[in-house]
Amino acid sequence: MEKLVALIPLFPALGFLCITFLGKNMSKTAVGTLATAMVGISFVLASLVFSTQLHEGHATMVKVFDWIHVGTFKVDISFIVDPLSSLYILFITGVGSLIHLYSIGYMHEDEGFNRFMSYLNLFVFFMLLLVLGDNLLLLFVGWEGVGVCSFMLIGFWYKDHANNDAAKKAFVINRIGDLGLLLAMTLIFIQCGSLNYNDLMISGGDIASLGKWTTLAAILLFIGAMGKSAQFPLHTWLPDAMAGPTPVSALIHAATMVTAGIYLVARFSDLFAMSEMASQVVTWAGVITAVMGASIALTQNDIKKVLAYSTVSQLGFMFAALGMGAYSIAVFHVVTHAFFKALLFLGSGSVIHAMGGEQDIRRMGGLKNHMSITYWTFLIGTIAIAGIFPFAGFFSKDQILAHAMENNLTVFVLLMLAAAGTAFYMFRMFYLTFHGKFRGTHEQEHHLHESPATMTTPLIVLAIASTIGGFIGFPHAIGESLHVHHWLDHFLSGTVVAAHSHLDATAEIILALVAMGVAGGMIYFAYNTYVSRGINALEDEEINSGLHKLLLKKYGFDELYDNIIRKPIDYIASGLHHWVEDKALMNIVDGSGSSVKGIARLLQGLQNGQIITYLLAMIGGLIALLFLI
Amino acid sequence: MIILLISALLGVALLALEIFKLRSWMMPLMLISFMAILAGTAIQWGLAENIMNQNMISMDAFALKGISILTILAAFWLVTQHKNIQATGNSSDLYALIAFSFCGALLMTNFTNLVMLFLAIEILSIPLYVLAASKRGDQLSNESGFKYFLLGSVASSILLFGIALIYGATASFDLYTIHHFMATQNTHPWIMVGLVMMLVGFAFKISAAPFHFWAPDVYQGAPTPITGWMATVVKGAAIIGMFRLFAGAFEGAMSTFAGIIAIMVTLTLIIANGMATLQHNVKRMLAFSGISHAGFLLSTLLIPGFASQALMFYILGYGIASLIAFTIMQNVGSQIGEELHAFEGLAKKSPFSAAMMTIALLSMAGIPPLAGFFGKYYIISGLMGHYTWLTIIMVLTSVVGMYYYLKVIFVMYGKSENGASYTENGKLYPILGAIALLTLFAFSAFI
Amino acid sequence: MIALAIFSIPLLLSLLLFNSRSNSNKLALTGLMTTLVVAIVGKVLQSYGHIISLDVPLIDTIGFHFSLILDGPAFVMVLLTLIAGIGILYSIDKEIQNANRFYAWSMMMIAAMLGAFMAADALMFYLCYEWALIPIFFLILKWGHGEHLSKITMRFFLYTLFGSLFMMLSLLYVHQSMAHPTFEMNAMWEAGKALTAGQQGWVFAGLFIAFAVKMPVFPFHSWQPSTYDHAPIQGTMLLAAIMLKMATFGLVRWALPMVPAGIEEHGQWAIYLSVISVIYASLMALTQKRLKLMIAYSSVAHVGMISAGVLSNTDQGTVGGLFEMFSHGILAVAMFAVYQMIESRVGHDRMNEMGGIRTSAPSFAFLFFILVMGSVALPFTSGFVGEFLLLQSLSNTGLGLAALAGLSVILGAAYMLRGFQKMMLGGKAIAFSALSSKETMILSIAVIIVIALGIYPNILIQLIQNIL
Amino acid sequence: MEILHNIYIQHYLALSIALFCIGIFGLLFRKNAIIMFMCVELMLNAVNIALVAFSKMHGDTDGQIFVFFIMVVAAAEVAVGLAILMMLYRNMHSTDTDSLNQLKG
Repeated sequence: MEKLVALIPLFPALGFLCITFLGKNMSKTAVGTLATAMVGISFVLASLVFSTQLHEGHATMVKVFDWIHVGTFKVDISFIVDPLSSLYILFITGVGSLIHLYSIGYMHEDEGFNRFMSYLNLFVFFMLLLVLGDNLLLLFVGWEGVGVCSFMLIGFWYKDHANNDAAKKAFVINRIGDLGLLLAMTLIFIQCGSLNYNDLMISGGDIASLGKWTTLAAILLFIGAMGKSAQFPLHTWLPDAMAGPTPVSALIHAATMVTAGIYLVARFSDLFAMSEMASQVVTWAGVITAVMGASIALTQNDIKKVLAYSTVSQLGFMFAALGMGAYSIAVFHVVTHAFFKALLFLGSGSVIHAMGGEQDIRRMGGLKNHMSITYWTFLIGTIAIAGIFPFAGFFSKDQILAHAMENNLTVFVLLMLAAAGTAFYMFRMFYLTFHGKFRGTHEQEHHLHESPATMTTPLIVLAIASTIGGFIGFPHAIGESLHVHHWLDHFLSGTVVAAHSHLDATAEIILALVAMGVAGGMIYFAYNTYVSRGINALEDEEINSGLHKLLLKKYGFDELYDNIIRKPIDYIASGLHHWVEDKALMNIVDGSGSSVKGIARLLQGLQNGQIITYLLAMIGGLIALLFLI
Repeated sequence: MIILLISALLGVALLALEIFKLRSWMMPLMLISFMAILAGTAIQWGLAENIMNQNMISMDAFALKGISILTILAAFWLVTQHKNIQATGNSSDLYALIAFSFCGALLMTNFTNLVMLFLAIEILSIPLYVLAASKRGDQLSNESGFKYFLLGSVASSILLFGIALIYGATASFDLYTIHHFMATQNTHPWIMVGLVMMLVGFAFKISAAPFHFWAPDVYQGAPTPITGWMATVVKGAAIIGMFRLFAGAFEGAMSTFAGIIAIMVTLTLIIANGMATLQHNVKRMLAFSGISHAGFLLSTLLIPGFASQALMFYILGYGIASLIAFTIMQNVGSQIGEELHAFEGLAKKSPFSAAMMTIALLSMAGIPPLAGFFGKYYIISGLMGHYTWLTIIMVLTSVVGMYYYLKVIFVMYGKSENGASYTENGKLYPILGAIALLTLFAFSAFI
Repeated sequence: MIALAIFSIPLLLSLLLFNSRSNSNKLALTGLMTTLVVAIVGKVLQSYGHIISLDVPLIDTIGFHFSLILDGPAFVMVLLTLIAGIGILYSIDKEIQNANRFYAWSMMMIAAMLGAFMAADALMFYLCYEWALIPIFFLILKWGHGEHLSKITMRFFLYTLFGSLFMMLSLLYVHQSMAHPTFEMNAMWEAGKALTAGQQGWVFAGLFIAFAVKMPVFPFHSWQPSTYDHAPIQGTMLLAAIMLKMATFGLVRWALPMVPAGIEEHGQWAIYLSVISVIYASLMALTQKRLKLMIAYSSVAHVGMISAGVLSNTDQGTVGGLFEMFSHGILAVAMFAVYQMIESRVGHDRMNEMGGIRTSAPSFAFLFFILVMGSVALPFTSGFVGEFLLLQSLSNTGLGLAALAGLSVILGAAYMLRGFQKMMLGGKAIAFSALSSKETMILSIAVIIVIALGIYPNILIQLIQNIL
Repeated sequence: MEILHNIYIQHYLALSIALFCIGIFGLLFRKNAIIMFMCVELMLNAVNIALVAFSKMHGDTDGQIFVFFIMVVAAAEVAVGLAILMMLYRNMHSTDTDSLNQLKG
């Protein structure tokens, strides 16, 4: 059965090639169907593989061919099938196919439709490579591949340089992380002599031979994860990445690619478990990101920006969990998050579709009467992310909080704040978008409509998923009676270091209630502000409180990096170019030539044509030689 | 002995031909006698070292090598310069003088007695004084002749004084006796002083710094064919004689002289290459490059075990190359001018001349796989490990050398043009080209 | 004997071309293709145990042999030379004056470089190394452009000559240290190893100066940008794609086996220099406004990486170095071909003044993008395999060094994408006629090679390691 | 007659060196070509004195034979030199060597 796994990445690749080379003489529908079908097939295969994993949850390697064999350095194109990877490919292909389907409707008008579909297929291919590879180098292939796809898709509308800049920014910042990953690889190979998970962790355990390098290796890996998963301080690219079409934001920048970092850390849970310090770093990066993302999201008015920052902050939650050793729970949150965040993005896409490209929630309002499906599904997504029982978000987030509570109270409080913020800004956006009266222009209002079926179907499916998706990871307290508690934890235990909360049932329940209480309070607050009192969010120029401005400016990270990194580099480069390249080196090279001539000019004085001089030189030479003897 | 006779009689014969109005026979006669000399060396090659006439000369292997090389050069010179010499009108005198100085050059290779050395040098030089000044109307030619004569005679009198002192110390002019004396007796101060003065005399002849000042002026002023002769055959003969003397008879004293010679080599290389970069007159530039090659030639005295084949090889390679260069120089100079810009666009006017010039210059610059490279190679590899610092100086200066050789090539192949017309001189060129290529490429291997 | 054929076919062709008048292009291309076929056949025969190498004593007094071998590294470089050579001569788009001379010089240069790659004799290597200068000198002088041409050519020639003379000194030093001096490869290696570490250090210094100038490595690179800029584009390709590989190849073939201890104990400065050169060149590329110069500096950065990785003296370093040489050779040809296509259509290569070419020529943009990805070492392109192996090897010397050199991963992405964006993307669509079939051919083949080697590099790696 | 017995080789040598130096100084300080020839002759004759003295000292005749060679050569040189000088004078109407500096640099 596992042998099938080799085919899973194959189909999207085929899709990409077909559309690229044969796409010109195919109808848009045909292209769309082909692309979706390819990912769909992969999804079927993935679920088959997953089901086998359900029964025997051990890791199997499927080697395709030798890749790089140099002396002791041996790396193959070879896939790993184990609970972690099978879970990942399941939701990647699942959500992926849904989003493909959605894109058929969403991008139908765009002239670059074929290009878009082929890129999406290529992305899925690399993403599958990333999670299926059985060694770091193959993971790196996928890692960079998804980076390029994200580059191409963010800059999909390449005629506007703003998009291209966003794309470039995403790629370059990702490269910073990639360098960390590269160095981690070289270090691990030098110390452990292999890059295969099998040798390193599963059966070999060579990772232990890192010795004093453990922490460094872990941190380097985490730097890689930071770049991909937009963790502080490398988070600035993700919000800009919203320049891409909405399905891209849903697929790449919410559901799958940005969670690759979590995959990496979870994959190397043995390594991180060995280094206390690295875990601390991960935790705090996560916490800071979570709080920062949530706080910024409070003030954003672009519907996609809000979702982007909420993604940042949710990723923060996941890394906090990883740092606290709750690897399986982080993965759990990845899955649930994939469901509801994809749902929210697609919903927002549907809204933008209806609003004719308008993204500012201050220009919306009262859409619920016009687009009921979008409204209800969006509501489900919002509740789910706010963490209300029994929606998916509740379980995962609740358990992260539980871990925080027993590990470190400060972390717990901060995460609680972030959770509260999440509830507030999500509902703020929700109310501003769907409730109240319409604040847009007339032709927009006239144009309002529900999206086509290709777009609503994915919404419904994802809505269902985000409703029941949480049940794969029941918390101890509630699940005990049903004998399904921590099912995911057990399922993954073969791969990642298992660590489920040891709070007793009552504590868990109290915690859950507190969390929900806070969320509920926030929701009420939002309702009170934006629905009952009908207040609209402030226009930018009306803002006068400093904190608000700071949040609106996203703590000014972009400006900061501009000033402390990009500008200095340009300055140094141009300085070198002017002083070293053009002045110093040239003068040395050409100067050496002219100095020879200068010396010669001094000698030229002697060659003055006078016999006397020549005689003097001869006699002088003679005398000199006589003295030299 | 027969060899020397041929060369000596040659001059007389040439004068006789003039009397009988048989100028057209001169060139064949000379060629034949050169061939005869080569044949003679070939015959004697096998024979054991034979000393003749009361130890005056000795036809040993070194001498035969030297003779054959000088003869080859002379023959090549004749082939390339014949037309130009004829053009001067008084070819018989010139040929006769050339023949005499050639005879002196041969003597330089095989003397075993200081008297013979002195005579050889004088036979070699005195015709040259005349030849240098042979362009009667031309003031530059006169000036060069006069300078050469005056400085040359001073140099030979210094040399003579050295000879006298050595005679005073060793009571003999015979090199073997002197060699034996120096090997047995403790060195007499007179010998040292005498040696220094002889060194000066020779340094002047091969134009090594600081006794080189005459060379650029004389080379520039003298008629180009004569310059070619002086730069190749004469310089070769001088260095061969010097090598024979210092590496042979006085080798005992070389330990004391090595330092001095190294310094002279360094000075020569630096001054000559430096000065050459400033020249706009190509002929003068070639003169300076000739001086820099004298530096290389002189440095063969420093090679442990005195690698005479390195010396011979260098003379031949450098000689052929610079003869080619001077031939092209003569044609361009007589038709357009001697300044650098006279060469502009030569590649278009006569690709062949340009190609020959380029090959010659690159060979002198020591670019592989030309002979000049191997010449430098043998010397540098000989010095490597013993005078490593000198090899580095040689390398650096040859980069400088590359610069001024390249300037000419640039001008020839560059885009700029001068209107002047140019016609190749003589049908011999293809043959000459063949010979040159053969010697410059192929024979790199056979030594 | 076959080795001799590989060496002599281009040489004879060039002599022939000097005198031929008609369709020299076809003649040259067929010649190179024949050579390529011969080379491959030879390799196959060799793998069946035939002797195809050649060893003729030329000058016994100094032990100079005319000897050619076709072992793994040599074969890979021969392959590169011939493939790149075919691409270069094929990429000539417009009529050039005295075409036959042009092709003749190019063929002679290719012959010289083939000799240098196959040489199993130090002096032979040196001779070919120097000899290759002459043809490129004439190519630049006669077919180059720009008003300071002669000054630039002079600087290029003297600078490289200056460097290689130091190599001669080093080789001679090793040579004269033997009891029975010979230039034969293994003997030279042994003699070099026999020297004390201090002497080896000096010998290495001499060699490295020669190679550093040719590659070039900071601060010996100041001849390179202007030369690349003013040379005829095919000349630039020859320089960047093949000629500088003689230097990197020299490190692998001569420096490493001959003076390992010298590199180990007194040669680390060279690695530091190479790493500095990587960063410096990347920064320079960041400041360039013109495509051609940007490519030139990016090639400096790549070569610095090669030299740093190779000098770290590990399996990965050597193999990765040769792999990267091959991949960089192909990429360099393709990149400069791209430059030629843009320049011939737009009339200049100032990137700021272009934009939106992708709109007019999507397939060109697609191919170009893949090439860009190749040169920023994206996985599944040949660039990645080489760079990763080199980085791996370099981090044996020091993880910090690897980190510094790795900065080129970021900077490279920065300047390459910036250039791509400025020329290809954006709103304003400048007129850009679609590629001719010839141009498409060149780029596609390059792209295919780059990707094929990225996905299945093992074939080349096994060739390098002589396993095949 | 007494005095002659107190004259040793050093004295002859000193004499010849003195003459030689006089010749050199003459060359350096006189501009007239004719006089410069004379100085060269002087140097040659200084050598002759030394040679004769040495041959007396060694009691063999080689040195004295050599002197004859030198004389012959000197004669030849003078002949050539004067010829060149004549030509020079025809072209430049002076025998002042300072004017001979067109070739330089």
